[in-house]
Amino acid sequence: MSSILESIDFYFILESLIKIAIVFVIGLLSPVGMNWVERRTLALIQNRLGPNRVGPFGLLQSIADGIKFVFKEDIIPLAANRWLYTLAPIVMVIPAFMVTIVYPFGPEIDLPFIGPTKMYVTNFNVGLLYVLAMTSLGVYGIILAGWGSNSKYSLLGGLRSSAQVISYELSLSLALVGAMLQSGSLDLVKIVENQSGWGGMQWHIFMFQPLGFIIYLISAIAETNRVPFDLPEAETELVGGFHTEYSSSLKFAMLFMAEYVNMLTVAVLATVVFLGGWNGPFVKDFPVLGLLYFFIKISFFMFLYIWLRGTLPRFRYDQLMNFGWKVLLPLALINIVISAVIGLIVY
Amino acid sequence: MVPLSWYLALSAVLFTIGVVGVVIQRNIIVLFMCIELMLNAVNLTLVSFSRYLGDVTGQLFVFIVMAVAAAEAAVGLAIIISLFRNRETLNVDEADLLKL
Amino acid sequence: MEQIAIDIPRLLFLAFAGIAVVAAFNLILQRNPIYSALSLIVTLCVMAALFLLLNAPFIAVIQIVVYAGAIMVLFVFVIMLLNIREEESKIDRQKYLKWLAAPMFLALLAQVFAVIRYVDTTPPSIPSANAPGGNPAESLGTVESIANAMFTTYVLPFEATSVLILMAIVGSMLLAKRDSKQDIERIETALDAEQAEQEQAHLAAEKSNKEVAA
Amino acid sequence: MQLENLGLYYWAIAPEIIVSVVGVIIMMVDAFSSRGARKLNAVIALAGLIAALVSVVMLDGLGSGSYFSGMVVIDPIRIFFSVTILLAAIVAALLASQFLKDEGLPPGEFFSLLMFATAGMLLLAGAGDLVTVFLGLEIASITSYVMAGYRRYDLRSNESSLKYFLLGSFSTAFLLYGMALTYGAAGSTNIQKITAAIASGQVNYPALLLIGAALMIVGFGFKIASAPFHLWTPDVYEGAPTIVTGFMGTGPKVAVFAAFIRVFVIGFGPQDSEIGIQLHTTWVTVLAVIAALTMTIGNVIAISQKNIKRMLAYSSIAHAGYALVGFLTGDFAPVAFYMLAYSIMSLGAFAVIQLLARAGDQRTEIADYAGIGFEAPALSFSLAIFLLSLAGIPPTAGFMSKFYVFKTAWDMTPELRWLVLVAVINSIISVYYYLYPIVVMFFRPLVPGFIKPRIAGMTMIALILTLLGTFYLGIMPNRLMNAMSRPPAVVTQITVK
Repeated sequence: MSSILESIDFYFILESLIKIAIVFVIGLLSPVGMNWVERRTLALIQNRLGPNRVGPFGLLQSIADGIKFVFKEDIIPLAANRWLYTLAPIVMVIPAFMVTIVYPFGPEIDLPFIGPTKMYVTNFNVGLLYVLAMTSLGVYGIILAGWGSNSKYSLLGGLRSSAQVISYELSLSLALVGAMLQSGSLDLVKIVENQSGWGGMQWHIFMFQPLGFIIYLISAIAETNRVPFDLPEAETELVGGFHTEYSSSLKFAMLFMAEYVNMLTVAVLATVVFLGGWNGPFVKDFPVLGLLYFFIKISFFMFLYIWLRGTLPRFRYDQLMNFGWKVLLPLALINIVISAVIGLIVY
Repeated sequence: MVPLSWYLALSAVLFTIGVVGVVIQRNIIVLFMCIELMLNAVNLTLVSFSRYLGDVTGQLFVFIVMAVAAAEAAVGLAIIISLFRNRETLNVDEADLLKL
Repeated sequence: MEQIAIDIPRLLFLAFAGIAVVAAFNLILQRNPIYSALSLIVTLCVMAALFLLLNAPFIAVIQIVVYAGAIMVLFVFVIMLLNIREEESKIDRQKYLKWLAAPMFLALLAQVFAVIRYVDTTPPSIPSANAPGGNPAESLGTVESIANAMFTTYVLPFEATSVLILMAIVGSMLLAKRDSKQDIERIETALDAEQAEQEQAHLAAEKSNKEVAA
Repeated sequence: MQLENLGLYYWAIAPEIIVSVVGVIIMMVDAFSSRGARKLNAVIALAGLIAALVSVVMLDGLGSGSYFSGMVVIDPIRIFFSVTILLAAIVAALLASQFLKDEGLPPGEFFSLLMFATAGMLLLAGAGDLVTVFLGLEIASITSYVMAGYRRYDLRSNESSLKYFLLGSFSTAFLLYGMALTYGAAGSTNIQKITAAIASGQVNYPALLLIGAALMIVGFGFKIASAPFHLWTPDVYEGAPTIVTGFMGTGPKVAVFAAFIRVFVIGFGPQDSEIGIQLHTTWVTVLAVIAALTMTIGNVIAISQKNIKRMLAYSSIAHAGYALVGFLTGDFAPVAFYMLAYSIMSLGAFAVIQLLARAGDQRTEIADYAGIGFEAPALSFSLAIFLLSLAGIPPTAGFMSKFYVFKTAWDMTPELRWLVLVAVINSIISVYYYLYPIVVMFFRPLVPGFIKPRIAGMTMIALILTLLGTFYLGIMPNRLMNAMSRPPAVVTQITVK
């Protein structure tokens, strides 16, 4: 057994564990914050006040909701398949959190007392594909929730959602291919580092990928089931969609959290691949600025989500499918061809 | 380092489970899944050989096998849907219009 | 036999192998297709972990993207679409096959373990007929090495895959789509023509019969 | 870039390229033309197939060698088998037009699927690497599954397609496992390199090689419908639309035979090393037993069949057995000749059955043929000729091909003379059930409700072609046989042009 112990690098494991803990906490808390911002902003757009009773400006409202989720009675509908019904939220939340380990928050920063530290848990050779793989696993949660609840609204919501996610995942991945061609790597950190030219402004969105960015953004919104593509949970037709039968218990909290973390992931991916990640002016001299830039870029996407939700009507289902297959997919393919041609000319 | 034979054994066991599944399962979709399991077992063999021979061919082959599996799945499920439209059963034994 | 050294990769392998085998058994023994599908997904994900253990990160990730993320979603989707719940207990006409399965299983396993003993005792004589130069253990299995092979040596199979995929798209669209109005019309016209022809032939036959009678 | 070093030489895969591009063109034409572009599709398909045929013949001029890093080879095996595949595809395309019209089925998809299937078979016939063997086989098979289910409102067609699909992919898994083990044992997927490894005795795990070969025999055996892996054949052949049956009973089988020969006869051929000898004797013995079983089972069960499509299905099993006898001689020429003759007469027979069966395959019982002999003389006489040829009566192609196979086997492999005797006895048995429909057609009273089928122009051409082929191969086979009996070039180096 001693050989096993010797082969372990304890410092590395400790460092990784601390980082994982930090990222996990960020993942856990981001839904709380995002939810508050979303409610307040929506209220602003709709000329309402929004939550303003619990704590200053209603800041504690989401936390109160969280506490309620934990303590509320957990009801499993009689007709539901208990096993699948319970499994669904877990299946949804685990891949969502597994992605967080490759978020590249910032460059290597020289921390006091610790020394230079990388601002991500890990990075690998196939990081981008890893993100896509994990997000593609999330769809099972939706499917199982829809199927396990054994209710027609849930089933329809689940069916719609899986069809939608499968369809838009194609154009989402293809939209990333152009940027991959330009950076010549699938490693998220390398992709970010590749965009550090021009004083930190050589982002892929400026370097020949504007079309890719737009395609990515649209498919990403559809992928996360947000307005105007929130067909799976269209309240007016499907009550709550796949989570109709989940009362506000811990299970619902998990579904909810997974959705917000997925939104975060999609925003991180957009930032990393198209908006230069942590890159920006003066990052080379003050690496800490990288963290700030990253946060600002993510916040921009989060605000975009809310803004869209406040202003756009919902698509019809056939429109959604037609748009995905007949407009976005061909555009994504054209984008790849353009990127390849530009790549041949420029590099 | 895990010995090559362990991987080969695992993949052979999985392949065998797949074969047995094809023999005992009566549900067409599950039967089809057993075939997918068999293909996966083969993939494991290919990747482990590729690793131990130090040759990339095995991994390339796996890549091709995955493409084929995807195509097969698409066509196979389409066939199942078209059968189901005409006759509402997925029991292999009941697809017996063409008797032996 | 020498002492088997236990190290972390071996422990991981044993854990993953255990999960894979249990899930595979669950796949074939379940009556409810959705449970079977879930077991298969577990097996596939474990397999991806094994690929990582084999230093093949690209294949591992592709395994999840393609198998777990696309193929199995399709399976689950079809199960949902056709709304297949638990199999009712029907009389299994081919029950004898189950008795066939056990000895078959044992025979195959025996054969398998014979081979494994054999592989363990025979050292590999040559590494590979076409091993690339350099240090393959480091680079083998990365995106770069696979891409290099794919676009040089294996460019023809890679291109041929596109024919395969295109054909699969055409084929599955054709088989799975509902009959459009146009299709139904066309089939009906064809059948009508057939019927008209038959009637005409029938009339002609009657006429000739009458003539014969006359 | 050193693209020149990769052996990218597109002329070497010209037939495959032409056929797949034409498949795409047909899809485009079908999408942008008004409905009823059936004739146009058929004409484009035929033009493409004929162009591919020309390019195959021109491949001969390129000289033997392997291209695309050994992925494809050019050798006589590829050329002769490709010609057979393309002829089968041409006949199928000629017949398809009337079939699609009678059944009201969409034409565009059919012709493009036919093209893609042909491309897969051509790739299979020219494969020099296990990867391309697998890929070509899968392209051809998956397309066949779709085509078997082409009449998608018909339950029988659905079931046929499903059975074909399930058993086909099941066998694919075995084949693939065999390939994986062979790869592990020989350290390469390239057939030449495998041969070299076996010849020099440098095989990692000889037992794995033997198991790999056994699993590949199972896989290939399924695809060529040899006993005991033949169980799917009758059901699939009966349920599929008749011309699809004709096509998938010939094209894929021919292509699989080509790959089978290349992997076993060339790849696992007699070598000097210990493992080479062991491997060779083992597979020859196994295949001899399989051949004997296949012929006997096919012929014996065919006798009791009431449905003509099922009868021909069993007959095709028996023919696979005869072809395997040729296979065991270690020479490709008898098999190539046999498959060419078999394809022509089998397609001809299925063409007539398609016409007589009418839309929806309603009349395929042998009893339905009672007395039609003198009502529809052209069709009945053609069917009679094809059946006699399948039975091996001179002066038809069937006789000549059987004679060629049996004679070669008798001369070249004295230890397998028992197998030739079994084959001859089997051929005699088979005459009984081939004659039965002929007797029914000409010597029974006419069944009421028989309608004389209308024969469209293209169908007529197909029938004439197959009839001419049957007699040409039966009467003047010398030229073809001489062309084939050039020694199969043993490809030893990668030629780069």
